[in-house]
Amino acid sequence: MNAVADIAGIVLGGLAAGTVLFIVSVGLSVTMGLMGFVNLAHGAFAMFGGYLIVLAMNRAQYGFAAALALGFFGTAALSVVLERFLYRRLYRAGELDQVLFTIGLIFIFIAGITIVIGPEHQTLQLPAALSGQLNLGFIAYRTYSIFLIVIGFLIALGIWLTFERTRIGGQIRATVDNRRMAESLGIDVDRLFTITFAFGSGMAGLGGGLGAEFLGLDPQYPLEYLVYFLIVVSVGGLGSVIGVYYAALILGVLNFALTLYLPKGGTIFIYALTILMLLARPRGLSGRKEQ
Amino acid sequence: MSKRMIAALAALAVSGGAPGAASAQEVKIGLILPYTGPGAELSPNMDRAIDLYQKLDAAQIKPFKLTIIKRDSKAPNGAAAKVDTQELLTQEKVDVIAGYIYSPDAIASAPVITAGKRLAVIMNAGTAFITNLSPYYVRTSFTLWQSSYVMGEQAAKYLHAKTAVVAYTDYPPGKDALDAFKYAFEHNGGKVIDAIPAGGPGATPDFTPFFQRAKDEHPNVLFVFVPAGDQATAVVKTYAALGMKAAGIQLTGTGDIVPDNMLQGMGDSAIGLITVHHYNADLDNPQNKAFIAAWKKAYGADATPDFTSVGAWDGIAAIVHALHATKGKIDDGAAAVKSLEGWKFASPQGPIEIDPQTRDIVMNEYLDQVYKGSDGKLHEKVLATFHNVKDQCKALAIGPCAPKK
Amino acid sequence: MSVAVSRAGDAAAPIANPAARALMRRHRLRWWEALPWLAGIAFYFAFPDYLSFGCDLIVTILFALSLDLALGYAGIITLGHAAFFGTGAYAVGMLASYNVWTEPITALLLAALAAAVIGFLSGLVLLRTAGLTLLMLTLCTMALLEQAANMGHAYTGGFDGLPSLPIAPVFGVFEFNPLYADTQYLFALGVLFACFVFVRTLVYSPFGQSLTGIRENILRMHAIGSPVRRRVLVCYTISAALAGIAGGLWAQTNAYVNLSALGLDRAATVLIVLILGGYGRLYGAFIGAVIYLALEHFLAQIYPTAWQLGLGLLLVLIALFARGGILGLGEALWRRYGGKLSQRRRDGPTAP
Amino acid sequence: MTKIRLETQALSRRFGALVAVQNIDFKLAAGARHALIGPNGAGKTTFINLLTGVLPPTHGRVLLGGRDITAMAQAERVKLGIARTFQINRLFRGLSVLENVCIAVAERVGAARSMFYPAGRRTDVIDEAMALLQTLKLAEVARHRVSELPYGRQRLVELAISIALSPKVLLLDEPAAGVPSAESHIILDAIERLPEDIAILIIEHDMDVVFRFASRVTVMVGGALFAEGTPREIESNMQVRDVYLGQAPYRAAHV
Repeated sequence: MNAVADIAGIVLGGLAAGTVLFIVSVGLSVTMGLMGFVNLAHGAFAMFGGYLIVLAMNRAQYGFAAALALGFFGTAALSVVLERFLYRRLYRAGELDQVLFTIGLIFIFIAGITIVIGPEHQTLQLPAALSGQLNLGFIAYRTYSIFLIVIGFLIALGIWLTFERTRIGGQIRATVDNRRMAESLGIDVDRLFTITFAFGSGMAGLGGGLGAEFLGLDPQYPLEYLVYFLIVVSVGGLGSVIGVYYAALILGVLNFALTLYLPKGGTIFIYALTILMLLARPRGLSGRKEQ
Repeated sequence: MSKRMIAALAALAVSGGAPGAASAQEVKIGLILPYTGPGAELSPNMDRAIDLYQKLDAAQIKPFKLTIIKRDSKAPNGAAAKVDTQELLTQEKVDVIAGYIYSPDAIASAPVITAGKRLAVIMNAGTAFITNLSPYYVRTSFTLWQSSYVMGEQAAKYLHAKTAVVAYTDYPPGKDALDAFKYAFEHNGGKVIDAIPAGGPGATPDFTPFFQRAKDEHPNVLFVFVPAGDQATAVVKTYAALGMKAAGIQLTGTGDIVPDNMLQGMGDSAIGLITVHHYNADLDNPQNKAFIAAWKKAYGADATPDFTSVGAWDGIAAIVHALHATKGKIDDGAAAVKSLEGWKFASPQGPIEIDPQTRDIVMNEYLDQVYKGSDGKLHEKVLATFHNVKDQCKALAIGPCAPKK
Repeated sequence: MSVAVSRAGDAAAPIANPAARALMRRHRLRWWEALPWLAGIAFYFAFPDYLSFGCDLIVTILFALSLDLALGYAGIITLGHAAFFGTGAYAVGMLASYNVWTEPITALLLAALAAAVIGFLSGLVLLRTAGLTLLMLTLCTMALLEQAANMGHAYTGGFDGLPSLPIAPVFGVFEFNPLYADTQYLFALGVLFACFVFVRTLVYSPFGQSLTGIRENILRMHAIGSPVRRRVLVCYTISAALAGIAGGLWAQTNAYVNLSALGLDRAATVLIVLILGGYGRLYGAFIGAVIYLALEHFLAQIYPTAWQLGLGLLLVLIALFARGGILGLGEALWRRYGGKLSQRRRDGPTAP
Repeated sequence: MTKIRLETQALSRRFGALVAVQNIDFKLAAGARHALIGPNGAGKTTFINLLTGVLPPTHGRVLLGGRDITAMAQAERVKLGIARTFQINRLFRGLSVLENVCIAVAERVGAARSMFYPAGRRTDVIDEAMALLQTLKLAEVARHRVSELPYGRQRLVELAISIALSPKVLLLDEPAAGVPSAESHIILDAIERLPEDIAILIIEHDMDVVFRFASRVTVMVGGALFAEGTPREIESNMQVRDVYLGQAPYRAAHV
């Protein structure tokens, strides 16, 4: 096997794995950075979106794109309801109360999905155009991985432009930096949070569907992958979109390479890498201030 | 002191209820399955099999009446299963214990079963040495050594493979599968060139790096074991997406990578896979035909039983046999176990027998291939049948199955 | 020497002040503190069929108590406390499984020692951080240990664990009973009592007071010259040792040990138990463990497939309506309804 | 009388490109009542942080009673007698006033290490804390949670904690900041009644307070020492007026 193809395989595989984590986690980073809200139930939104997408395709014969849109907006809508009626009450509470609340929410989601849909695993049926392999010239690679990498890049770019170029993005950045200051400048932080929370949850829902090909989808989803989402957010830095993007991609590629060459190490690498990165940069790659 | 009193009370209660009651004698079966947690998706298929048996073979059960008391073994770590076992025995005073999907559940409960002196039928847990842990354990499911050993043998003999890469979930069944495959394959002239631990039994890992590594090593076959469930689909999809078939690598495994109830969801990627297992829903025997027909009638045309269902079906059949053999005194665990030693049964999976020495199941293994039928659905056809396969781990006294010094 | 005293010419009798009196009396035993132990003994006689569950309950209380020391008193938010529970469990389990050491009491001390070593070493590195970073570092450290235990399956039994551990009789006399778990229960209750007395003493000591100070305002503790880092490390090590005892006790009462001793499930559950009961309150561990485990256990018997819904609702409701967990809710209610009267009586007319 | 308690030599601190404190030579005499003034961002708080060991200096030395303490940790400096208050309250908000002070006293007398007997038995600690509260007229709220007190009283607790350390050098960072003027006098009264042998350095914006309290004033601007003298000298110094006293609107908003 030639070296170029080897390296390309590693990079593409790692980027695809990292992209999935990025799409699901980016919302968590922003909401935690913005309000300091420890939303462990973020994965539950991803699961909810994933179920919407997969069920829409399998049972209601939606197309892939339409199902993705449904997943995004459906999850965002649900999150707005929960945010207005429940999350809102806990903004000023301690982080441990938030932990209790969001873990309880995870249980409710797990039980709800198990009761309504059933405990079994759901399978995503990719459209024919996205399955199989794509020839890139120097290497033929899994089409869906390349599709994911491109989508992830577009999303990261889109969010970054929103943050840097728009009014609302500026407000978000100001609030992440210093909430009290932002409030005194007349920014409606509550409204801002509802919007970002909805958007972040919608992204999670989208990620739940897009990532189902790799992560699978069953009622245990919010607990199974919680650690990975938290790792990406903490290594990336709270409230930093670009940080989370880099963290997801770096961890994805490094973990992929190490697993490929040293499979006996199992999951050790991801944890060891996280510990090393956090000891070196306790506030994350491009972390703004904590809390 | 209080211990003795309780034991006496328990004995009184049991003996008082047992013999020659005029109406149907009630037999309490404590059923321990994970109804929540990672194993939750496996339980319904076993529950359904147990319900179906009682409906279909009601005549067999008479004059007894089975009362099933269900308990949730929760996360697959043995903790809840052990407490469940203890309370079913002491509080509910059940006559028989059944269930156990995950091996740690059966392992943790072993001392309780031994002390409780009741028959316990393992309906799924597959770690080979479990039956050594308590003289009251009887297993109607399988061990990984049974299927993987045959697969290793046939990879060399039937597929004429010279080299193999093994990818396995990094927990005891996975290691059993690896050991069995490797032992049989290498004793038949093959060579396992790499063994890749591919993640744990919980979260589905990204199989791409593992399969990428396997692909780069160009083996004749890739042998995979993952727990039946969410991971199976990811295995088959990743195999297809990486173009490994085109690269001349045959995917093989135990039947766990093509569970019957998930087969249709895998799509065309699954076509051509070769596996060894003791059951598939397409098996051509009268018991299975009746079983499938009844299943689809009861649970819908799209519903399919799988090997876990058959393990539960056979387990209940074993309990009913022990009931008759002991004339209702199934709560005498030693007698119940004795009555099952050498027991033969025509199961939907073909003829089975309980090995009198090990109390483990002896059964047929089938070399299967997935194909697309004329109905547009995926099916499995049997390429070869291997009769009366014993658990090779105990037969060869290897590793953890070797008698402890 | 003391500025204040030298100037306090008019300090007639500071002891007479109710605040001082309250502080001096705070560590004294109150009548209701006997209740948990009476309940524990009553449980033994009333529910002989549930003693296995009772053992799990006691182990969880002890584990939550150890976490309370770190989280509730020193303010160390960790999601990796099962690392120490698991260390203790594996210490006891491996010693017993290979027939090296089966005497239960000394084995627990060894478990405490092993866990303390891991706690001290990891604390030395990790406790410099705070917040989400600390949370993730403790979690990842635990995951590393878990993976190490999995990779060393030849010795640890991996996922399946080490089965049927031989445990010697307590005091050489009382055999563990695998079916009714009565000996185990009393043994566990005794261990819990000893550990509780230790923790209670610690919490009301000047050391415990300074830990509270660290939780309340770490910068201020630095500014009054407290060796904060050392104190937190000492506390973390003690907490780890107690968690190790809880883990060892778990291995002994269950006669097996497996990977679940080290997992995120266990670490998260104990955190929830403690928050639910009320952290930093000593008895929060008791209340939380009893409510959580009893609900989980009995709800699961009635609704094997749907009990998580009930548990989830409870957690959400407590989080929404009871700051400081169930004990916090109790305190708030007491202050509102029951407490006014008795407080007025104690304080006399000076209280505004 | 002219004995020097605290001294800095060429003390500097940078944050990246920003020089927050620049080459400061400063002396605080025993029993001094010294005010440190300067516009916002002049580096006053950073200077205090360097004196107490919160931050290490990038250059220069700190001497306490002639002894070089530059390399010492904050805790060791406290043991040698440097105490401070913060510009923003740093209190144990969930604890009672008495406990707040007790924790400080226990730390000073070395009781805080003890694990195996109840804090309530250290009546010496409680007595001392209680006596201190009486001198500061906080005894009647000793039982109250700090978070329940009005802000002015909270500032007083902040002061009480630092006094409980029986310091030789006391650094007060805007002790009356944020306190309504109706209440600020209780704090100033308390400061005035402190033992005479303590050397006090007070950061203050309110010139009335400075005049009432300080016998010497140092002006800091842009991280460097700008002027030093008696309050009267400083007041009549035209340059000081330009750079600092000219910022009247800021003062008004702040005080």
